[in-house]
Amino acid sequence: MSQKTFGQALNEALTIALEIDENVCIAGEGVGVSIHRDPNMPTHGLLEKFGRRRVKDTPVSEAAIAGLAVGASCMGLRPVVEIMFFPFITLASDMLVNHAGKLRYMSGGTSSFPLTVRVKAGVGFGAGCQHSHNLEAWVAHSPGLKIVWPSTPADAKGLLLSAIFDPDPVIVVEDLMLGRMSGDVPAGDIRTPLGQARIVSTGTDCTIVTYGAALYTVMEALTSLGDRGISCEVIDLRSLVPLDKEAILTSVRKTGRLVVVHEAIRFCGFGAELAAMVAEEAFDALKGPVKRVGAPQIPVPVAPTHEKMFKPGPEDVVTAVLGTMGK
Amino acid sequence: MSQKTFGQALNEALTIALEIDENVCIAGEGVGVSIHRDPNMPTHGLLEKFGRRRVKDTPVSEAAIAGLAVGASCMGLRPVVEIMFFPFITLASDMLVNHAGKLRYMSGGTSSFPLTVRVKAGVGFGAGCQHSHNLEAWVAHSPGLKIVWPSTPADAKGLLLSAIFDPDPVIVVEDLMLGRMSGDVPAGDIRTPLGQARIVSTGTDCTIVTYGAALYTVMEALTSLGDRGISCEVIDLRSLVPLDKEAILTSVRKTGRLVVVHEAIRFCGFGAELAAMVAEEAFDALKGPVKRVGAPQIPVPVAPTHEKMFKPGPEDVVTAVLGTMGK
Amino acid sequence: MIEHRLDPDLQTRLYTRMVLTRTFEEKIAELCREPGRMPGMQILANGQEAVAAGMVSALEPEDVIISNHRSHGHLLARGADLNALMAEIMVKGQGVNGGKAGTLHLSVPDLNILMTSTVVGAGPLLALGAAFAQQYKGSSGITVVFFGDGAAAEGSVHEAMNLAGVWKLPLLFVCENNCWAGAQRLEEHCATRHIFQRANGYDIPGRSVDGNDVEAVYNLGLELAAYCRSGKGPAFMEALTYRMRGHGEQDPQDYVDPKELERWAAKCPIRGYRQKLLKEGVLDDVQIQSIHEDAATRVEAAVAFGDASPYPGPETFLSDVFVQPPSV
Amino acid sequence: MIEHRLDPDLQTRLYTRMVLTRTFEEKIAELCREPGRMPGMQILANGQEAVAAGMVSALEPEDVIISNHRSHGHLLARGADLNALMAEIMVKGQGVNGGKAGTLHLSVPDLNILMTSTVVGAGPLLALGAAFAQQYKGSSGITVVFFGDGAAAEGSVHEAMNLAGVWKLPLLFVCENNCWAGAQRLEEHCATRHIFQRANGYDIPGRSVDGNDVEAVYNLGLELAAYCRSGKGPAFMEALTYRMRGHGEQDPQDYVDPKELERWAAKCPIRGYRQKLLKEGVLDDVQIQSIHEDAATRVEAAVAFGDASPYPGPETFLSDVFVQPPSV
Ligand SMILES: Cc1ncc(C[n+]2csc(CCOP(=O)(O)OP(=O)(O)O)c2C)c(N)n1
Ligand SMILES: Cc1ncc(C[n+]2csc(CCOP(=O)(O)OP(=O)(O)O)c2C)c(N)n1
Ligand SMILES: [Mg+2]
Ligand SMILES: [Mg+2]
Repeated sequence: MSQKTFGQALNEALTIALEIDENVCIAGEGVGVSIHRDPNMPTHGLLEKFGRRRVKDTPVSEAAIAGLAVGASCMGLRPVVEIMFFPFITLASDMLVNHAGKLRYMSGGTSSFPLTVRVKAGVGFGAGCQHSHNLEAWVAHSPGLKIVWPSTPADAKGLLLSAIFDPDPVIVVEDLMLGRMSGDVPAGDIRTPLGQARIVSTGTDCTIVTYGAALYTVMEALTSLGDRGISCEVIDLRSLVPLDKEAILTSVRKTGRLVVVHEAIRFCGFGAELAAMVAEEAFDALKGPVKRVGAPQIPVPVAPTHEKMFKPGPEDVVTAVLGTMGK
Repeated sequence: MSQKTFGQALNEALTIALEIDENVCIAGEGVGVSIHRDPNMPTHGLLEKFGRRRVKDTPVSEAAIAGLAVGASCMGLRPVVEIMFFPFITLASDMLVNHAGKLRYMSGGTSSFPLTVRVKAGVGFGAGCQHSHNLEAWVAHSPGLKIVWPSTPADAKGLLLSAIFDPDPVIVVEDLMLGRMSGDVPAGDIRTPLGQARIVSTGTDCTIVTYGAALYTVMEALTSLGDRGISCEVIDLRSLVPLDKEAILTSVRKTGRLVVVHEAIRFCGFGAELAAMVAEEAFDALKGPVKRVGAPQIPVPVAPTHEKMFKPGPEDVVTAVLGTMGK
Repeated sequence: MIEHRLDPDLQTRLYTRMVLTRTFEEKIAELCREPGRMPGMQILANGQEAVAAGMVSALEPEDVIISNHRSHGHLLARGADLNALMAEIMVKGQGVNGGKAGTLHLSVPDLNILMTSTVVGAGPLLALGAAFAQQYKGSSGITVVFFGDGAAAEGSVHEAMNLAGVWKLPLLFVCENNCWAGAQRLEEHCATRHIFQRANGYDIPGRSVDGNDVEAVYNLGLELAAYCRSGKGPAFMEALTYRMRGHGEQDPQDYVDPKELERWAAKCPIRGYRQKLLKEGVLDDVQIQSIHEDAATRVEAAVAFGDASPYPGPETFLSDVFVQPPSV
Repeated sequence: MIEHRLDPDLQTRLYTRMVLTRTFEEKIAELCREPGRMPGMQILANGQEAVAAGMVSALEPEDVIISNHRSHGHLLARGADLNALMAEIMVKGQGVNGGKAGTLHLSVPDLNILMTSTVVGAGPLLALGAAFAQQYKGSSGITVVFFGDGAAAEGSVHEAMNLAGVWKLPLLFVCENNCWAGAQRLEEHCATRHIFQRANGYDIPGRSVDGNDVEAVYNLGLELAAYCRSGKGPAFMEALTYRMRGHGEQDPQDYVDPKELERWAAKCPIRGYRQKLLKEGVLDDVQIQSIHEDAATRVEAAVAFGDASPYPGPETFLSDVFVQPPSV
């Protein structure tokens, strides 16, 4: 166990995967030679260590990068490709949604696609809406694709390793706003199972479900909620598909309340699924309205003032929790 | 007022738009010369009537078709372009999501994009998941885009005309399974306002919100529900963005129950937003769980047997309504 | 191009494959005319048999094929099981993909017919990955991808050519230029008359061939496959041919000049080759007749097999989405 | 190419525009070194000033420009207001787009700088629509789109060339080949050394030019713009130049051979042109100095203007998504 940043943890996962399985290869724009010589880059040093055969810099061709992964995985490789920023996933979406996610079903189960797509997400680095647009809800609505979103360096490593060795296509979201955060990371080939949420803190009055950087916004809110004598159970999903429904339902059946928090746009966001699922399957347990905290239905703005308004803050979480209590 | 099919109604809308505004032009694969010489095709006869300058057959290039619309609309035209089937919208999604939907915001309001995208949706014509994949939830989660989904020939005409003359980008979904259905269509330049739902039938026990072909599945279920003495209020959304929240909330406040029905995959589908919204904003009025009827999280299958299982049927609606009543 | 005389056995095989494809597809066309008989959209390649038979016959077993919506000929030339193929086209449970692919998405991984996509232009991207895997593994196989003149307008084809060109992948692009993309003729959707020349812009040798001459396709296919196999990188073949039956079986082709159809009917790849083989004495009338009869018998049997197979049942409805379905 | 002697006023203008761009961008680079001073990613075009100044100066006011992430030179050559431009780059409320574009998405529709996208390769598709609108309206304007050598790998560029080629749109593609796409050198991301030759595959004349020679760019720009304007269809210019400061201001360029940088520094488009103009007697040292001083003064004023402008306030946060916001 040692302290690592998010980037270092991801780097460790990639290194281990490349070491233990000859079928693992890495491709993407700048995954080998990068404009950032930064040990916090998940792909830092991989080219030097594993060479040009296994670490492939690509042209600026997102559709080709995704196609490469689909075709190569169907031939038995375990490609790990990078789509630089979440909004660029649009350019790869035919390959991912109509091919990676569907071809196995249509093959009648004879083909499989053990590929991993790493993609950077997050709001708050001032590049605006063509670089920032959290689209996890799109992926989750696409059958045949799995998606995980780690919020700690340990899970970053564990989920990425699980994704790479999963027999199905998995999208691994890397939250840019967590890149330099550090935490304890166990050594070796550790795997965080897909589909298992993590209870970050236990509580009795309200369940808060979140993932990614939003977890830390929630944690900030806990103090102020605690001051008011409100005890919250915080669930970090880690994996959106497959979804750990049981963890959520069990908690809500206990607390009777649910707040969902993410940085994506609220309207039709992933939180809508969580809220709807609970309103359907744990209705009887609910003591108050289900509240969703997320961004307004506008593009991610560029100005620091606007970015701050766009991103849910701890006060929004507090308001939502109070809202579930009719306060 | 005369009886028209869906296709004829859409054709009438396109004809009127081309007649009254020189800035309206049509583009897409086969919108001029088509492999179907069928008066039920929305674009039937337009090339003959308006000529090659205004009715443009394009190469098989979805990104270019969408880019054409974005660029031309920014120059003051009102392009109406067609993306043949919903799954192909992936190929146009960078242009639609990252450009049509965002460039106005980033211009600080100096640019606008009065474009319309027509896209065919629907499940049940046996072509499988690369031709059938209802992605309205994707569009709804993309800021700056509006989306409508008519369920009657009159609304098909009225919504398409409103979309074409709306100053913003609008996606108009044409439900393939309704193509040959006919109904009364008023003559002339009629406009169905965006953002106004239609109460199809009033009732007291449960609100059913739906859109597109699913409306008819709901209507089929009404008889059987009526036989059981259950009175349902059916709302046809017509417009998903902007959403007529008030119509839904008012109805649920009256009936105390909500069932959402669509043909898209349930998980992270548009119905999740509706259910979540009601669980948040009309919680106190709810007498039972909110139920969602939709497809399972798998690709649209090809076999007739499987297609039938995939598509929600009247019995699913009945079960859901009973479910809201704890039955 | 190598213009050597082909072995008579091979010539017979080429002819037989074309006849089988034609017979198979004419049967499908016939079934389509029975209302409600064939589900989905049926898209046939009548007139293009020489491209499929010629190109696929030039491949080695380890070579991978990626196909598109007009795939029957590619599959049949590769030796796919007729019964299971017809059953799949009828979307039956005993089809090659258990009734989950239908006519548009047929794949037979055992024969290295790896994937078929009906998203126009997707094939070349899928092929990129397959060819990359071959290169990565040091396999002697190459990947061949079939796509249309219409597909050549998709950005995907360009991305595939560029990346294959940079990485020198063993990828053979085969563009079946059948003069039409849906109801749009070549001049309306393509800014060049010579699609193969675009390959030069990616440091890829581009060649064109008479796609109705099965031996010409075979010879060029052999040559270009050898080029790819030798590690020199990708190659590009444009096969000039014609789509005789319209885009799909619902297409009345009323936008096509009947004279154009007549002109191409006169260039029928099967009749032309038959005359050549008769003239060269490779086959005689009796042998020809038996090839046609054989094909008819096998196709009839396949239809009977398909008819006898039930539609897939509820047990496979939810399966095969994931290898490892969510445990939670 | 027309090789006539340019008018001295024009020569002065070309020089002045390059100097203004260089001064403006060096100031931004300087501000970037003050921690926390410049929000977002700053991407500069030092070394590429001749392409922007030469090409944009060859345009008419009705011509439309579509730009990319390396846009400052295009905007300045077009005469965008320095103060409002700098304020926008600082993401301030008095910026050209009210602080909602930032440095990466600048647009000034009043000057027909219609749109700027930072999605690599998007520009050519947007340009397709603009050029179509010009053709549709019978305007005499043309559309010019700037994109990089890296962008040339995106499928979008191919789709744009094909459609522009089929419809003969008045669209001038300008590929600024600055030898790099991020940290990937041309050979690593592009399967050809001569991107302009791809244009032939779309029936589009493709030409290459020394992108560090402002007069050469101007002359070829004029010639190709005239071609597009005449209704003959699209044209393609590849301008060979070099990105002197790395991909963005956070890029230490440690992957670049310092000798390569030196070689290109010696080809500085501004110094080279200054020597020419001095030699030709178009400008003397005093005039040169005053041009540089003027630029410095204007840039300082712009920074002061930007500094004085507040960040956009809450009132514009939700606005401008729709022209007609939902009434419900
Ligand atoms: C991305 C996409 N766009 C549109 C279609 C609809 N479509 C199916 S086949 C076809 C024409 C393709 O023409 P071509 O590539 O020449 O192949 P051909 O049908 O002539 O064999 C079109 C437009 C599709 N399947 N996929
Ligand atoms: C679709 C997309 N992919 C990746 C990026 C990240 N990116 C920004 S600029 C750039 C390199 C572009 O190279 P080139 O087109 O040559 O332009 P240059 O930066 O050299 O001016 C990349 C990869 C992006 N902005 N958009
Ligand atoms: Mg074709
Ligand atoms: Mg470059």
